[in-house]
Amino acid sequence: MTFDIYDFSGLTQSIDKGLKASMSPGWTLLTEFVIIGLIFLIFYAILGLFLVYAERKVCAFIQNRIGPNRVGPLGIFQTIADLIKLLMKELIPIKNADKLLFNIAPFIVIIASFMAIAAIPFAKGLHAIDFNIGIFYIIAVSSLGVVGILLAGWSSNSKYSLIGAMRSGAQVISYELSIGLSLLTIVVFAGTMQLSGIVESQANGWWIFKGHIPAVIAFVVFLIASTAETNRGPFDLAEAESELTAGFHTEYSGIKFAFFFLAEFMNMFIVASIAATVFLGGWMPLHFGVDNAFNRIMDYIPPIVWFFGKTGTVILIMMWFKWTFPRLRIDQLLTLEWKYLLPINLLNIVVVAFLTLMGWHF
Amino acid sequence: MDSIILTHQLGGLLPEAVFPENKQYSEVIVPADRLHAFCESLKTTPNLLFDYLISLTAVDWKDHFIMVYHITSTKYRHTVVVKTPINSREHPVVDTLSDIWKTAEFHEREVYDLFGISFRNHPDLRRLFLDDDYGYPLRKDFTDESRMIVK
Amino acid sequence: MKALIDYLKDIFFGLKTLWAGMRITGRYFISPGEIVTQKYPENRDQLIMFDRYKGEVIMPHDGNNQHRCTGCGICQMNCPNGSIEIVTRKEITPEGKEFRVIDKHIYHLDMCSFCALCVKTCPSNALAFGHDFENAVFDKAKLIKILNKPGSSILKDVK
Amino acid sequence: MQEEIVKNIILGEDDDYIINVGPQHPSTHGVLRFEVSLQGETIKKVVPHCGYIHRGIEKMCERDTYPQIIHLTDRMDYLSAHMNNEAVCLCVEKALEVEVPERVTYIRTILDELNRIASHQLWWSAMGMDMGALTTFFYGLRDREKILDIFEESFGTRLIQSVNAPGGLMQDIHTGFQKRIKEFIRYFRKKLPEYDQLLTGNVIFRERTEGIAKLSLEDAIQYGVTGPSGRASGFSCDIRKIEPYGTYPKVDFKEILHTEGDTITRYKVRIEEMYESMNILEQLVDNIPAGDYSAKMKAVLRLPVGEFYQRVETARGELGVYIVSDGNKSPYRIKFRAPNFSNLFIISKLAVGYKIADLIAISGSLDLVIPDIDR
Repeated sequence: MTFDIYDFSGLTQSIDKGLKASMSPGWTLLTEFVIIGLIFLIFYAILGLFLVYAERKVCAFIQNRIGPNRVGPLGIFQTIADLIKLLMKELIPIKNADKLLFNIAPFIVIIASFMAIAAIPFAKGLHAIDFNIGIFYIIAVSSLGVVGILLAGWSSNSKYSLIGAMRSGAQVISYELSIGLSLLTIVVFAGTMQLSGIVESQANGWWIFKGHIPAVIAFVVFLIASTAETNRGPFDLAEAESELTAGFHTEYSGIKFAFFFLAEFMNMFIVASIAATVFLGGWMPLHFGVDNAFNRIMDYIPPIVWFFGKTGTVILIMMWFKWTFPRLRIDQLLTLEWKYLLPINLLNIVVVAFLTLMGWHF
Repeated sequence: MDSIILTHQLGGLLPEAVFPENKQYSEVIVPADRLHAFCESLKTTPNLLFDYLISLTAVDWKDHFIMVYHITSTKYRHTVVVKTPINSREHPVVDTLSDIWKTAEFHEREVYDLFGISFRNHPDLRRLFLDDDYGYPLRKDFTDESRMIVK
Repeated sequence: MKALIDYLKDIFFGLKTLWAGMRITGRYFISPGEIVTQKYPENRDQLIMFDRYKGEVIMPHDGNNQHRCTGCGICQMNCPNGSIEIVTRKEITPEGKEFRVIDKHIYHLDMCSFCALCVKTCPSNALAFGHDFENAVFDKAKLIKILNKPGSSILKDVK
Repeated sequence: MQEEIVKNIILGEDDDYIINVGPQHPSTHGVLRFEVSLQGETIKKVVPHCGYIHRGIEKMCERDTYPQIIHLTDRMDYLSAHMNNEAVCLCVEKALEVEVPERVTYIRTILDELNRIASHQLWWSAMGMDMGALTTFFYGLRDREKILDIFEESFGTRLIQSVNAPGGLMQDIHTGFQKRIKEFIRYFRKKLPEYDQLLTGNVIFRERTEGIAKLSLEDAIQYGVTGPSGRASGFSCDIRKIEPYGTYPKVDFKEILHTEGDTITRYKVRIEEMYESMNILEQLVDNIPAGDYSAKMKAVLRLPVGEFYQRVETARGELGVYIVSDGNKSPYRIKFRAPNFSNLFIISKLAVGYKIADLIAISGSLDLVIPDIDR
């Protein structure tokens, strides 16, 4: 069992109590909203900058390069310099574009990823909202991003953008199914949709270990489908820079482009953290057996480190995918989903339901 | 195949053809009005089978043009150079060979672009590289003082 | 049944080929010794060009500021791009003989294609290739160089 | 009438969804424009438009002397620069009936094959990049760098060597030339299987290329598609075998011939050619005979009156040089039968009915170099 000092619920509750003592419940709620919003905004900016830097370093090492190395030691301030550049760039107005939709599309994309991040438990007691239908909420919210992409492609009044947007629409709608079904296998195992409940259910072992082969299959399917869901390579058909120059964001510039760019990385973080939470035990330390020295040592590592470590590993795997594989074609993309992932997934769920019914999992 | 036998066979196809001296390949000069029929028989005659048009170009000899075709057979590996003089300078026209060798379509477009020689029955005779109002640069009397450095 | 086995085989074969690719990129990822990037401005000192490197055309001068160019104009004639211009002047020897002396050997680096025809055809070996490769400038006029140094003269033994 | 024309210009012939791939596009490798009519994502028609970098090399050649022409041909197919140079040299030597020293033919053949490997490496890099695997670009260029170092050590330049002159070479090879080539072969024999594991075997790559855009033998001959693209369809068009030049008659090598003609076969032919080129290099590199690096030539070359044709196999196909001489020091007319020019137009036949992503893969597998098309 983890130590109580790593439990954030005491801290959050004391803040809540303190606020309630000094103001009315309505104001308390508003204040908490603002605090959480600010925390997430800062978290978002830092994480986005870090992920962009990490991606550039990872791809550089894979490609026998050094990567960014000029701004700051090891180039760690490179992304800040990029951000400043993007902020200062001209926002090019597009002739004959649908101005309103063109301007709100980046916000829809980024708000969708903002909403999804709210439900993720970073450590014990450290999450914005603990829905009892957490997984359902995340699946619902993360698919909102595609609306933004479709709007961006359609309103730019560019042929490349339109093709990119249509591709993205077909892709996200199909892969939504696989994501949902692969998460459902663990829901069946855990018997709850609450993300904190799923994490608690892995106290004696992560689902990928104790869920037999079906959990591993579900994990692999989730990895593939989530890579596709976030429009990352080898499924980056919506951008496909060798075919469509830049796909749906061809006509965007400056900070609006940065929103799309940031949303891509944040979506990657979100799906990776879901994978970590659902399959790899979230903030739960690695435990073997019942009670031994190894488990104690693992307990000393704070849960937040566990969480980010697992998420980072999944992100690394997704980057590894992107920098190794060629891109799929649109029909192959749909074939992969409808002919391979979906049948496997359905079969998998049946097996899992059977296993759970018989009580054969640990 | 020996070039003498080849010359003999080519002479059989077209009696009025002229066979000038050429050290490398067999050469044949064909009048422009017989070119298409001659080339068609080059491709279809069983022991000739000239099925691969290597190169097609024109040479501007100031008072007339000469079309030069390098044709080879992928089966027998013999090569022939077919030449056709075009005497008009204002309206040079010659039959297209694009229905015999497809690659001629694009080489002919290039010749049309650079020499201004038109090809009868060509399916898609447009300029290939240059603007429509540009001159015909590979003609010897072409000058463009702003863009050409003459040494 | 056979279709099912083929289906599963497809999946496993596909995953295997994907893993083969990932193994290669993964191996490079964890072996920083394979990195080939050179940090350019920092490694200026270690950057030694090959002897025959063609950076630009130069006219070697010796310690007495003397070169070998007679101003014959063969390099100018042979240059395919017209990147060499030679300006000569007449001088009179003490004996009263008129002879040609190079005034300016103008070299347009911006037009040069490094075909080496000038260096090769020069009858008095007055030209050579320099190793300087940092030729980027902000003003195109800086790429037009005068190869003979001011006040230089021709070596005595050059015909 | 005029309204109709204007309407056609704006909308295309009918209400096709037309996108322009190029002239500024990440995957055309130069300034080439494909006007693509789409139905959904499926291609209905492809019309290539070229001429964006037409420099009039043939016209320029008419005012230059023969040694100067050689350095203009570099700028056609810059990835097979040495083969282009050699073609002109061989043609001039044939016209003048000059016997070049044996050393020269050996060195030229070695440079040919090095150039071919370097060109195929760049093609492999770019092909992977077109298909979305960006990492291949860096691996290919990393290995190509070793060849460019060989060139730089001996001739001072990297991409275009500018080492040929009528009658021989401009300068002799460096003493380290052979050692470096052997080192390179040892290195590249280790790296080339990685190319296969990374891309050739990859299931996504195979799915995207197998059976796509089949080029039949008849079409290959009809359109004059030569080089690896033609040989993938079974068109035996290797000039090194048909009209051997240089040291090729003395070398034991096989012409890579396949019959499938789809995108992956065009890919495989080039991969196998890299192996074959290394075989040729291994046979030649230790046997370079001693001797002069150039034959004795006159200062001003004047070709005899007549016409001369020379065929050479570049990395992309058959290059023909046709010189018409009137006895002057410049050619009266010079024509380059550029391999890419003939290879380009097959794309409007191949790509029809496939997806837009396939168009990129097809044009990648044809390995087009745009300056060679426009000249």
